[in-house]
Amino acid sequence: MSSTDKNQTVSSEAAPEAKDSPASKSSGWAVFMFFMIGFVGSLLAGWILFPDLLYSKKEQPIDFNHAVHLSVVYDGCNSCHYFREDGTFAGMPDLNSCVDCHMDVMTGDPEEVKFVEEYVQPGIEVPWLNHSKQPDCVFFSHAAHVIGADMSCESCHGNIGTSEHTRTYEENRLTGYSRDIWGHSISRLGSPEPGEPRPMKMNDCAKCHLEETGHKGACFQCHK
Amino acid sequence: MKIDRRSFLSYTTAVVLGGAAGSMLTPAPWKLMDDISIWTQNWPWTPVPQDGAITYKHSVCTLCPGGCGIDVRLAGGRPIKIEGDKDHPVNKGSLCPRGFSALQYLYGPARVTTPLKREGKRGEGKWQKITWDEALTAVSGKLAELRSNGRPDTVACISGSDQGTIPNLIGRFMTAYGSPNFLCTATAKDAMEQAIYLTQGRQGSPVFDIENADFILSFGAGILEGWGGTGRMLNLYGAGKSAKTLVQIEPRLSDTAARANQWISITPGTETALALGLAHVMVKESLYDRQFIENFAFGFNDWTDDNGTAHKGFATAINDYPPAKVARITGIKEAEIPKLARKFAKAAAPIAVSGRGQGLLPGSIDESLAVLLLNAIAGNINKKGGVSVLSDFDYAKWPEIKIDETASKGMQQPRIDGAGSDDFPNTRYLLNRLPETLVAASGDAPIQALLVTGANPLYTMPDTAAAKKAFDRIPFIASFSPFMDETASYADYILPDHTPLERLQEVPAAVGISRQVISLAKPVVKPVYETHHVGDTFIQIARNLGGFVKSAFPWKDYETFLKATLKDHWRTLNKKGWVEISHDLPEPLNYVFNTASGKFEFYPTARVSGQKTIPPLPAFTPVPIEGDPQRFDLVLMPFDSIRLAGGDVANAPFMTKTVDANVLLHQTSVVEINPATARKLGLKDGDSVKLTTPRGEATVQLYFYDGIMPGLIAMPRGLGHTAYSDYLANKGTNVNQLIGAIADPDSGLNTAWGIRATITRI
Amino acid sequence: MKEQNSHTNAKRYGMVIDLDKCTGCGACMVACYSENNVPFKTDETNKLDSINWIRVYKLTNNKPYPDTEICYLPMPCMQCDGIGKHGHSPCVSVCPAVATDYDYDTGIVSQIYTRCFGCRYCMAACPYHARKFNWWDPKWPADTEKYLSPNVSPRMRGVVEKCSFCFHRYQLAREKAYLEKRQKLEEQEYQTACTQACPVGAITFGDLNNKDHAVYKLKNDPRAFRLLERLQTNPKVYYLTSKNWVRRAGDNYLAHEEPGNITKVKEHH
Amino acid sequence: MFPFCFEWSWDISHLVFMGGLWYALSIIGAGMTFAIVKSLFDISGGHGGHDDNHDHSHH
Amino acid sequence: MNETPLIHAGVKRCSKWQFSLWMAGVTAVLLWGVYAMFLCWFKGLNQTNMNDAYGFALWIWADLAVIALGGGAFFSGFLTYIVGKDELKNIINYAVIIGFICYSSALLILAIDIGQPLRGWFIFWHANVHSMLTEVAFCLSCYFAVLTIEFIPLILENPKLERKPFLHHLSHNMHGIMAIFAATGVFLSFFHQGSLGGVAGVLFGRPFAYREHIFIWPFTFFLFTWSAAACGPCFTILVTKITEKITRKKLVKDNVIHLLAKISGWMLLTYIIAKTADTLYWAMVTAPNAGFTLMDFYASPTYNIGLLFAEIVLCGFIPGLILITKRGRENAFLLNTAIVLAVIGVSLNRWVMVLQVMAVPVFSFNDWYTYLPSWQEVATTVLPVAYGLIVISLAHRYLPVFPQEKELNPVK
Repeated sequence: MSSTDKNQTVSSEAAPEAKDSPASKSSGWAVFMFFMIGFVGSLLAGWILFPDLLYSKKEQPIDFNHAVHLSVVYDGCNSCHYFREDGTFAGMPDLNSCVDCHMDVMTGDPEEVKFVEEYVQPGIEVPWLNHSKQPDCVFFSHAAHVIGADMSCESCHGNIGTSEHTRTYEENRLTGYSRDIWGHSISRLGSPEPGEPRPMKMNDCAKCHLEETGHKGACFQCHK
Repeated sequence: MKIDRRSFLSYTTAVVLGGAAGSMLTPAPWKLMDDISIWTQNWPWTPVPQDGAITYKHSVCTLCPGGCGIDVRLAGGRPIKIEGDKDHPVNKGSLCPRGFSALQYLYGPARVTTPLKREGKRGEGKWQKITWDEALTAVSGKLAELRSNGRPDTVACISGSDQGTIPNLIGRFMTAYGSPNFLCTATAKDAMEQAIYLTQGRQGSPVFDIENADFILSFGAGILEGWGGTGRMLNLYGAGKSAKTLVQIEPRLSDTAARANQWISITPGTETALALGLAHVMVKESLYDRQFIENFAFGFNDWTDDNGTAHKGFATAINDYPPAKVARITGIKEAEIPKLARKFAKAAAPIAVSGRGQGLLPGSIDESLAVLLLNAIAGNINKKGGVSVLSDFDYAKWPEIKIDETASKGMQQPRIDGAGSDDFPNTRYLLNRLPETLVAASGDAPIQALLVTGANPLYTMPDTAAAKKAFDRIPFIASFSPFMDETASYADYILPDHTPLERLQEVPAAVGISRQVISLAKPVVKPVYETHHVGDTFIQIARNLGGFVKSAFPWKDYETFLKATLKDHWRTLNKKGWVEISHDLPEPLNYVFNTASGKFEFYPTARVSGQKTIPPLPAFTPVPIEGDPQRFDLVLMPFDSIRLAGGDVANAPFMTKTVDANVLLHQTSVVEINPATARKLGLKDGDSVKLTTPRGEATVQLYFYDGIMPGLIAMPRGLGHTAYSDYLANKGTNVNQLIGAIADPDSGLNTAWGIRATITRI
Repeated sequence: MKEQNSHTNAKRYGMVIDLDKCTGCGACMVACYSENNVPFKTDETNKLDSINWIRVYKLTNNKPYPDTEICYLPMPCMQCDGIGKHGHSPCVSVCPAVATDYDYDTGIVSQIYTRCFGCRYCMAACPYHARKFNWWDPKWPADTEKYLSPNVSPRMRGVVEKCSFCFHRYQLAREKAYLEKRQKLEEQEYQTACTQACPVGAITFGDLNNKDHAVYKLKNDPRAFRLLERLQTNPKVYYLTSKNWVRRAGDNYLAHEEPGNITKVKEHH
Repeated sequence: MFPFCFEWSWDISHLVFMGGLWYALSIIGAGMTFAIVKSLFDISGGHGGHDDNHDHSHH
Repeated sequence: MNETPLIHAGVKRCSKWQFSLWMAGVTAVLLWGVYAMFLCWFKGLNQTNMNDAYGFALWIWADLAVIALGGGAFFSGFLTYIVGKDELKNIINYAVIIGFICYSSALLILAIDIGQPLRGWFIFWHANVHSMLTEVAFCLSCYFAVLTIEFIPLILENPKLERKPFLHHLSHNMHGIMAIFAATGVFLSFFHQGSLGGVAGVLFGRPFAYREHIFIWPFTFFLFTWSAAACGPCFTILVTKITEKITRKKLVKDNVIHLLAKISGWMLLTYIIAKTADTLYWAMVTAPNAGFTLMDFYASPTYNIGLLFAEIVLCGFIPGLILITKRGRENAFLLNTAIVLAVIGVSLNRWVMVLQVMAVPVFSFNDWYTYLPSWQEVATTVLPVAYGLIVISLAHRYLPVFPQEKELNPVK
């Protein structure tokens, strides 16, 4: 609120500029047009360009064929992605899990040859890119979900077991995490197709927990 | 349309506004907000520890002689935590702060990561990284040179311990090489060992069976602060097995005294008088073990020798210590003395123990004898809940060493420290005498090359400044320390050993425990840096030297040597981690003594030897402490804290972190003083003062502590390092720097429990 | 913050520390540093900027020599239940960003470092000084980073941290229970690092609501008391002492008051 | 602060507190939008000056 | 027409050189503060002398103090627009500017004070509605927005800006709905001033701060709002007086000042009576229940009972009584004394409610905690002062802040 009561004393010498300048007269439509240019432009940029720029694309070091492996192991996903005796989940298998079969090249598949030559023989762990990797502060209990709540692997990870090739790994340039965590849909509207991996943000956890257990859960349930 | 400046501005504004409005309807701002949020929550410089399967490896802690069993927790093969091994017979799961910090000895800025050669002046801290070949060649070359000059005895080795295969391997090396100068840090154990030898004629480690005692009379032993193996003692205390009744006698309310059933404050240095005074009461009131005395004791009563000379017995000699006199000497109330004596004598399983604090100071033979004899009149020798001796485990059945002439000549030279000489016939090592001998020698220094392993004499020796000066006379110093300790930083070459968690070694016995428990410390990780097992290093040097020295070491490496040594035990040790060997003899056989009289000698005849005129019966002679009482009105007394490592192994950062501000404040040591004493001097709590002793001075801060006898200043051991890393160096004062050694006339061992001092306000 | 309704089997983990036994050795502190990736600096002597999840205080009875007595007092986070219903711990309600929370399943007060933005209001609220601020970015020099535990996330500069009763051990114990299709945890399956480390067994840990756990009985020992009970913080850490001066030091009393005579603040179950 | 935030719950505290907040924010937002839009309209709406007769006159 | 002056016609301002010199001096101080601010941001809060016992220190005091002192804006607004005290329109501009400076400073200090500034927005996004600090942050930010909105039209009255048609209209249109903004501001201020009181009052672990029963709600809230309403206008008067002194001219007529002083006086007096009641209950009931006597809280050399006397009697009752009496407030010396005391009083109260809370040991075995701010803290606290001086100088030079200036100082 500034001084509006100037009636008693001084009046300003300054006056607004002449109001009938041609530029201001003709600008109405033009201004609107420019506004719309900005509006539509940013819509296009935000929906199309932005997701592309946000993620860098990487390929897995080996084009792994889940389908083939699943057909020869006895215990489904659990054969390689197993629970340790203490109930913790082993996650990505290390070389030890692979060398039983792949000490030497079995099939001659070029990817297998690469695997054996570049990793098995020198004893280097494969730097797999983890689509489900969570930040360090997260404690996720596979046991609670897979054993406790009897959930299938697919219900979160999608039908990865039937894939014949690895997917391109899209890494968020800002956070370093996989695109899968946020969900493939940049808008997070709608739910993922059946068989697609589910997004894994805290709100996704909370949503499911709320539905299944009646509350979102305490912080320490999933944080460490 | 015409675009002038004004309309350009408004069109731009329109585009921007449109863009802003539009972008709000895209995921970009929202997604970015979320991503930035995640970015700010996961700074790239905050470490993310790698996950992996959790496994455990059992081992034994070798950071002190306690021999505690440990469980090392590993994540994906990475050691991440140390815990106490509940199944281990020594500590049953209990562990001290140092044990819990073990990972900070494995990793950390204090480690020497490759062999180093000194550049620049000694102690300057300039090093050149060299290969192991170069380092071994340098040391072997120097040793070969001295040997070829016919002076192998000018090589000395200082070791932190003489127990176990590693020191024995090095000792064997010294013998094969031809030097008698294998020196070891002496502790209270050495004095008690000698007292036991004098009375029983048996060599071995003294043991106090606290496990089976129900009344502990502690003459200043920090039994809850690191004495007798921390893990073991704390476990016993926690299980209610020790300290059913604990009486603590010392001038300062230590953590042990605080937990004791009774704290009796005593004028420091008068413990012998109290022990004899208690014995006096027990004898006068016939509260002694008549059966033991009558059947197994010699010299309790007056006796006459073969020449017809009459000798006073112990019972007569202690007539000199009636309670009134003892009260005067010790400052303890007169009535308290008989009361204490009766309590002690009437307890079911009483035991008296000595060794100030953690027992780092040897102390006088009289004191050890007096305490031992107090146990003896209670009939407390070689039995359950008593004091006995554990023979050194003779697994060292190695092929006999053949030595050449050079070596043989060298071995016949007298030891540099005078241990075992006529002056100190019963003493094994007198490291504290090394500096003066070195300085006193004219011409070439009697030590031309010094090897240091498992010890840090330039920190732990009394009057460290003088020790350093003496070391200046030694032309060649090689350290095998895994850490850049004070001695290593003053060496010419460092050939770094593995750290405890990387090193294979057996622990022959846990200190103080009455059973023989051998444990195996197995490496829990592959060596992190370019270090070599010190055993391997010595085997390699021997090999380089060739000849008989080489042939004394027929083993490929230390591991082979250890396996060969442990023979049958190896399998058990490797699997289970420890073996327990019973040495218990049936009771009457326990009373077989190897003395001249074949009995337990209250009158230790072995004490009479050569020209020395030490009265064999223990007597109280005030241990003189250094300094003119006129000039130095107070007495400085070091004390041991369980949160500070005062010996050869220094503190880990975690331990220093637990230290309270009334012990260390920033760079300054804090000393305890009785408020009454300080007020008399016009000083306030927290004042900065200059503390001066005849040996040196330091700036310290005062902490008013009611629990200390007036007239004393107490300073913790374990501070004031000058080497290692920023986490340890230049923190406080090294109390050893302020105190000189005082040799016991009998044993030559250091007895300096304190020094006169004075403080002046800054 | 919202109270959850269906927790009939809710546990209230708590601790009983026997001050008559504690020797002040500091093993609990070191075990805690190691277990919980607590950082260390070159100078830790200013205890007001030194991160300790459990700190052992040295108390004296202030009597002159030789009647002096000392007592060591280990203080972890008290995991306060607070006034009234559970969860009104002094710190939880004040946190503006829900970075600290009361877990109704276990009674443990959580702290989420990635959520905390370092306003330090919780520290102002906590009378026990259990909460520590990361004034510096933690540094693990010379490979010490390699010994960090993957079970506890390292903190960054500018956030508050505190004792969690080694909650990750509870999480891990639950993993095992899930694998074995159990609902119940045995008393020994979940113990804090300091409890496990105490070489004299002065610390007992367990579910205060569970009759089978040792703490259930110990908390009703005549020697038992809690720190600053009169402030109604309702802590879940109990202490045992046979010395009146120690009990007196654990709270504030007017000159005429005696520790025993103050109406005990009722514990809320 | 939004119903989709993890901390949100439909309880009385949130409704009162956030209700107050959003109420204040809407007033501020609406007020400012009104002022800006009206000003934009005023300058492009053909008659430039404002039609009131307030005392803050300009010649 | 490009020659439109920046300075209003009809007023006299100091020379460009004099002004530049003054601004350069103040800017130097500002830059010192900015340097310290960046140190705190890039190196972290180890740059301060705060510690785990003193988590709230100089900055939080400065925050609470400037918010209390900036309370002149909301209360003058309340009186002007809602109660309808028209005379106050002659000082309301200045009150708004001072409020704007105070609130923007408070936000800046908060941004320096938090350990992870980039996560500061979590307080909004992940709000815990039970926390006093959340309420403070929300209302503070919203009210700052309101103050900005209130300040904008005044800025737009600068002769040069006023020539832009859009800005001219904007200024006019914002004037039109200013009462709504003012009312919103008052609403928000009542809340956050109160919540600031609650910040300390709810700390039941801190017997020095904690209040029980009605003394926590609504009393702690009420006391803070009331004291801000009482002392904020005093600060406005004080700054006005100083400005008059420096510019060597009268800017606001006495009747305006006296009216505001009178209202402040009554506010202050009623506040201090309430505060006394609160103190008595606390000293006689609340604290003893926790095992403390009143003197336990004042047992340090720094924090002695004189502080309580100073806060309640010296800086409470005395200025209050001066201001409510006609003779008192119309005597220049007494008026000046009273407003200075009131300003000190409220600052002291905020100091006590933050720093003494930290200093008082809760455990009998702990000592009083001591704290001395580091230069970085001092510099960042001085920063807002320099910033305020700059804003005031610019505003006074280029904006029609004091409607009565031309009348009181006719230019020949």
